[in-house]
Amino acid sequence: MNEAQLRELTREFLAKNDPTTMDRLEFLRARFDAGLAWVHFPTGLGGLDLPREMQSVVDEELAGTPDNDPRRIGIGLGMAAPTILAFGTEEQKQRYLRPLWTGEEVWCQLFSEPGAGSDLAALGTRAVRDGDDWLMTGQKVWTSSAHTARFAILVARHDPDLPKHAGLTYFILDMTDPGVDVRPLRQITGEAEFNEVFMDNARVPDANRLGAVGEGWKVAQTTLMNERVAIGSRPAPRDGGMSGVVAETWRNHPENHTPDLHDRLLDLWTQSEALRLAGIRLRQQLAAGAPGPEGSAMKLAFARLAQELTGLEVELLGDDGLRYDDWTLRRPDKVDFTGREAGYRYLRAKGNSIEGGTSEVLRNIIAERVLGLPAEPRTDTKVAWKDLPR
Amino acid sequence: MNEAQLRELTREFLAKNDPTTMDRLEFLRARFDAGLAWVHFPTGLGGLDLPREMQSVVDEELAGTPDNDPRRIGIGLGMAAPTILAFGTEEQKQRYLRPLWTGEEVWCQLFSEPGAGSDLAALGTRAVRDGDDWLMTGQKVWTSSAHTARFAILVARHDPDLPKHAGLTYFILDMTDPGVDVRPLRQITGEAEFNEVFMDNARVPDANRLGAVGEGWKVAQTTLMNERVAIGSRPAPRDGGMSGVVAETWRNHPENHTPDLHDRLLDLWTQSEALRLAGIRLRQQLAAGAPGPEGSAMKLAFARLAQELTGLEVELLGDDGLRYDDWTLRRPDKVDFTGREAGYRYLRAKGNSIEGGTSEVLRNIIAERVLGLPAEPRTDTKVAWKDLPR
Amino acid sequence: MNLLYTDIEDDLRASVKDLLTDRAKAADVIARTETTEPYDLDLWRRLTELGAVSLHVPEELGGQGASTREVAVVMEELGRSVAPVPFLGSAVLATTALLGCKPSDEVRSLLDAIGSGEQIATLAISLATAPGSTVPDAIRSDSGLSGRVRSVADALPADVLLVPAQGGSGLELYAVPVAQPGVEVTPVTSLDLTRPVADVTLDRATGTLLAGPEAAEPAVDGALWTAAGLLASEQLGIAEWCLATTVAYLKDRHQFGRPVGSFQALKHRLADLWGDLVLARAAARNAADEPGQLSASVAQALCSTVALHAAEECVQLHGGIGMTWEHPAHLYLKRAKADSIALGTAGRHRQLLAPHANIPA
Amino acid sequence: MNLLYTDIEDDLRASVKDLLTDRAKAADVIARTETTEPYDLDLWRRLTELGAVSLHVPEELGGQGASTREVAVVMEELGRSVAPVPFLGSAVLATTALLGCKPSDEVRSLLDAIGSGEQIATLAISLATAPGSTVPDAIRSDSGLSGRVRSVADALPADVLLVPAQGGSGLELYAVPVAQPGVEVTPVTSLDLTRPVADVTLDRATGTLLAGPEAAEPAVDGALWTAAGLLASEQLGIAEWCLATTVAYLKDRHQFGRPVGSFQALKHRLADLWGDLVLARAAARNAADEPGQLSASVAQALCSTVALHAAEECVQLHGGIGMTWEHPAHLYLKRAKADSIALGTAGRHRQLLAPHANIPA
Repeated sequence: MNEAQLRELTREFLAKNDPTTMDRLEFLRARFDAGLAWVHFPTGLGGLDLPREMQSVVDEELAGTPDNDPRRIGIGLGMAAPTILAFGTEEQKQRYLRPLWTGEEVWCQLFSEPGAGSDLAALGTRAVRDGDDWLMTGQKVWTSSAHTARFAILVARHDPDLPKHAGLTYFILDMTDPGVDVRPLRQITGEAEFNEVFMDNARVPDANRLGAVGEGWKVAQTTLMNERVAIGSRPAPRDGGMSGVVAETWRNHPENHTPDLHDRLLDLWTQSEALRLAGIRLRQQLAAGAPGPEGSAMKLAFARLAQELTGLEVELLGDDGLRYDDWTLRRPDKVDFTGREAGYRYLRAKGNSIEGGTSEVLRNIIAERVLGLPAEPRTDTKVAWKDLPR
Repeated sequence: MNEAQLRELTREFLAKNDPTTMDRLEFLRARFDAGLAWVHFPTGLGGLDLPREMQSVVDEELAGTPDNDPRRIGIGLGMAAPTILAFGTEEQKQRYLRPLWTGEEVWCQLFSEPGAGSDLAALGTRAVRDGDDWLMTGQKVWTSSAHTARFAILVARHDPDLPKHAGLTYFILDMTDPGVDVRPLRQITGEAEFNEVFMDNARVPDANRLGAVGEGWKVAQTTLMNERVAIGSRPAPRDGGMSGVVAETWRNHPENHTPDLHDRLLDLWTQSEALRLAGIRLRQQLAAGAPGPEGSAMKLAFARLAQELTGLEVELLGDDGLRYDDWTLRRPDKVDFTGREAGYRYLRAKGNSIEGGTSEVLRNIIAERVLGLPAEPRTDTKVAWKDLPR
Repeated sequence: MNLLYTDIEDDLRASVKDLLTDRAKAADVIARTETTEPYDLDLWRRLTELGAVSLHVPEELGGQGASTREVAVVMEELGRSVAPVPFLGSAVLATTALLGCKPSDEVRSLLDAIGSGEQIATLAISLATAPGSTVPDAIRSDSGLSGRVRSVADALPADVLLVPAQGGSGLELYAVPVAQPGVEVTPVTSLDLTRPVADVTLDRATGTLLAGPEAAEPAVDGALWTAAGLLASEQLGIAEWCLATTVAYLKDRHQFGRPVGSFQALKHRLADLWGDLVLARAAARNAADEPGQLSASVAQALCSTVALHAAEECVQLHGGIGMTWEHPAHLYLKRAKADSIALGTAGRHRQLLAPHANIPA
Repeated sequence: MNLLYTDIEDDLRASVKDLLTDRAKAADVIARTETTEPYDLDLWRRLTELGAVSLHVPEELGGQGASTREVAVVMEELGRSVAPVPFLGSAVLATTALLGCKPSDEVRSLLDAIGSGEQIATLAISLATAPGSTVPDAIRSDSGLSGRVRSVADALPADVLLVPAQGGSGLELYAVPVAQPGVEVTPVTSLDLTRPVADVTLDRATGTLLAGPEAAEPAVDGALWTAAGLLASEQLGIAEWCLATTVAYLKDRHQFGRPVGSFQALKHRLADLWGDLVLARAAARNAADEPGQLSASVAQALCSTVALHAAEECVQLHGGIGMTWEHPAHLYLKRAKADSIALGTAGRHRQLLAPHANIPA
């Protein structure tokens, strides 16, 4: 199918399904069934087996129609869906992808643990076989959407006697299971975007295993690769990001201008502009079918610039920089940098170099995979997980 | 002996030895023999067994008399002498220390090799026993004063089958031996402060061994510890260092002032002032008998500030910053930052973070010895030197 | 010049540290921040009992007859514990301003009351005010004291405000009791949870004149300079806590089968931070030993940046745990950030150094 | 907007790279710097044969009819090799200034001569001049051209100087042949060994008027802006060489029984450098694709800093060997440092960006 045919198909769909009269959910379900959800997915699973870039044709045609609120279900769309597609059984794909995409079922991700952050493969949540089921026991952390999620993608350890990477298996967990306890995890901003999730013999049917037993690390890599792609390729107009916000604050506070703040702000503005250009360049590479590793550099730079810009903003505010908008423990659906004030932005941005892979781990990855520098000597990959120092 | 007595003794010495009429060298020899060379050395070896701090009394009283040109013989004074004192036989001490101190015999240091820089213990210069002598073969590098030196302190490998640290022995090498070839090593500044030294069966009597066979690493540690102390405790008046030089350039070039250079210069000036205060504080600690590891921090900061200040100076000069004073291959006796122009200072300062221990190695040392952070896994300390990857 | 700590200072530090270790535990400090009593006035009372609140007040004025050196030691420890006590406002800003006034009966009795802990005072000026600038004249003294000052440190628990006010012939300084109808102290949700600021509104309030136009400006500006210099010691304490806590955590925390603190990239960052602290300590000690504009600006320009960098590294190197409310790292980050604005930013102090360094713009 | 490299550009790069790999080996480049012929005019001739010297000259003016995009690709490769050829002076500054003049016969024939390599030209203006400032008027045109310009890039091998001169009614631009009694080009010992500057002194020299007051200023300023934008590509090439060379060395060099490149602190620094290059490449390509003040200043502010940082890291991470004359790292350090001054420092370009960013002082 070429672009013109896809555009025609989309118009036909719209002619038959009038979003102004139809129930929102019905419209989304129909869109999925028509293969217009994510055109690069297989036919029958919301797609049409087309190249990913052609999605923009559909999006153009359907602009203004009800969407699935992608920021609310980002983890499902960005991480669970590609993993289910890659490793799921036919039954799993049929069961999960449609309500995932329509937003009827929210997903969360149970990977990180208090003792396994950067070193994800060290995780200790146990999966113990019990007849046709598995029983999960352990603690996960930094889980966004856990309190709204119906399902979770979960990596757990089925065999502590194997080396760390080999003893892992990947599951789909029903978050309504009585063995699952979700507690808000309060951050330095005062709010609780994230959760801790405690599992005490939470039950998962073996049918909800994703990939083979012992294949958990490989499956998780697919999930994480999709997370990195998702973060790295955000588009932005000039001054559409943090540099625009801080430049506006600058213009509103001439009384606090100093030569050093001016030069620093211009420097950060320049770097932000270059980051924006790098994003454009990366999307041009993707469009040309030549993706590169530049997304990692962009994530590093994004985190650094967000932190420096927001730090400068608080300093620039002087008197007002000593204030904060609200410390109340809130549970927001999504991060909102611009709906809050400078102090919040400053504190929240500290997370940018930790979430989705710390900047330190990212530098290791760049050094080894992009620059080809030798790995450090490893002592933890061959021994049984249970014998590792921790 | 207390301070007053030492002062009295010095005055008596001066009364008996009139530097205005006496031959310079005779005066220095007499001073050595009177124990007024380095009072913390033993009596009979130029000292009086006094605390090191009391040297200042002598220096005050003898101010203006001929000195031994300490910058020209710095390696002898700072490195060879304390090592000979600590590990030398009585004969060695009697033979070497007096002409070393008077400057009649210049010393150099043969440690670093092309393949063994930060990892000094990996050095490969071979010492092969030959009757009562040893034959040295190998290449040393970054040797200052090698072309003026009569003697060298030398670490060489007597047994390649032992692990790297265990196979080393420490020697005194006569630089006039026909097996020694000194070649200038030209630097990026154009000049050659340093040399490469090639040894081809250079002969060293076993009597010139310093410490036991296999004790070379331990002896070298003493040498290097003294090097670090020497570099870390230089005193300086405010603006006496690089910040003063660059501030003067700033004042002379108002036409090139920009807000960013102004703020950067003030920042570097402030840090330089803090470094100066840290030096005062460290000397106060030493005087109070409580030395600390702060000298390492000062060396790091000194190198960084010298590089940033000289970099700023060249930038500030604009038009003139595009010029250089002289690329001629010269062989200076000592480093002279102020006798040359900005471009030279900029290039020469690049060496500050390499010579005397790279900033990287210094950070390792601080992290492990000062902060007590765990060492990295080592793979090179137990195997025979000859089997190490290189 | 003595940049070391004397034995007396070591003893003082030990007493203060004992008290704080006991009474300002991190979990309690965090818990208190959201109560209606953000200041720990019981702890404050104990500090006054140690004599720690009137250290640089001469003995003839009822103080300990020590110097800013000893005050600085207390600031270090308070920085290290981020204990919620009104030391900066009462023992530093207000006390130093009073010491800059002619020692009238009013001044003497206020110094007594502050030192004994009977009264808490602060200087009614925005904490963001840099020394060396014109003292703001938000308050006017014609027909009672009226006006508004924003973001005043330690105003919340204050019994008395020292109010710089614009009178007919110049700046004046008044002591204004808070307990009167014309004074309103409005709590402000503050970035710094352990030293919240408040807004002060005066509406025909009454006060006692402490200094007239000839003395008020130097008294207030002098207090700001002294406070700026001493704040560097608080920043040093913050930075030291952040480094020590991070080092301890990284020795303990394992990832990839190794202590995280054995990874060289982190070791180098911590070594650099330790190096920054060596410079910061020298600068802070110098400001405490020889108070003055040069020493204060050098110390502020440096320590302000070092403390903030240390706190930011502390949060980052703790990984996720450093981002949580339950770990105390955020208290230090918030204090360090507020301190980087307080009494002049590093950039302002660099500009203030230009004439001293003979580096004109 | 296209920030990628086209196939045509890849082909062009391959030809230039082949030539440079063959004819500008590091040891030869170092050796040449101290000879009486610091420029490699044989290499220059071969570059002209490739058409690389008249890329952005329209076909109707005898050029290749390409754009600054292609010129930028050549600049990248010349940066990567620090080859001593007068490309910046002749193919960029002089050529662009000529393209800003009315295409008179003189202009056409000069463009022809430059593109063919028959003549080398440069713009007689200090290399440290930032665009957007008033063009310096060191030369006056009354009764012959007289005056002195310091630190002119690529003047040493030049046959013709394009001289901005102050005339009776404004700036004028002249073509001044070097081979005449009134022109003196004095070699200057230069920081940059592979693009030495020279001083130009005119004493009643004769020249051909290329542009009068209405066109000279925009022609000259336009050349400076274009050159500044393109210099970013040279800086990109420098930075890429420095990173690649350092990575290769650290993979090979062993210390402590391991490749030095396996030490995490160094890996992180190189990863950061690579990240800087991702941004620098985007900025440099943008300046080549859409030449203009905004794109040039963004590219200069960024690439200038990145190239210098890359060169400094290259020297440092090579340890002692990087400090030697025989290793080529110093050539890149010197070029990067000179480039950081050339055509406006990063700080100047940030100031120039203020109105574009709407960030007033």
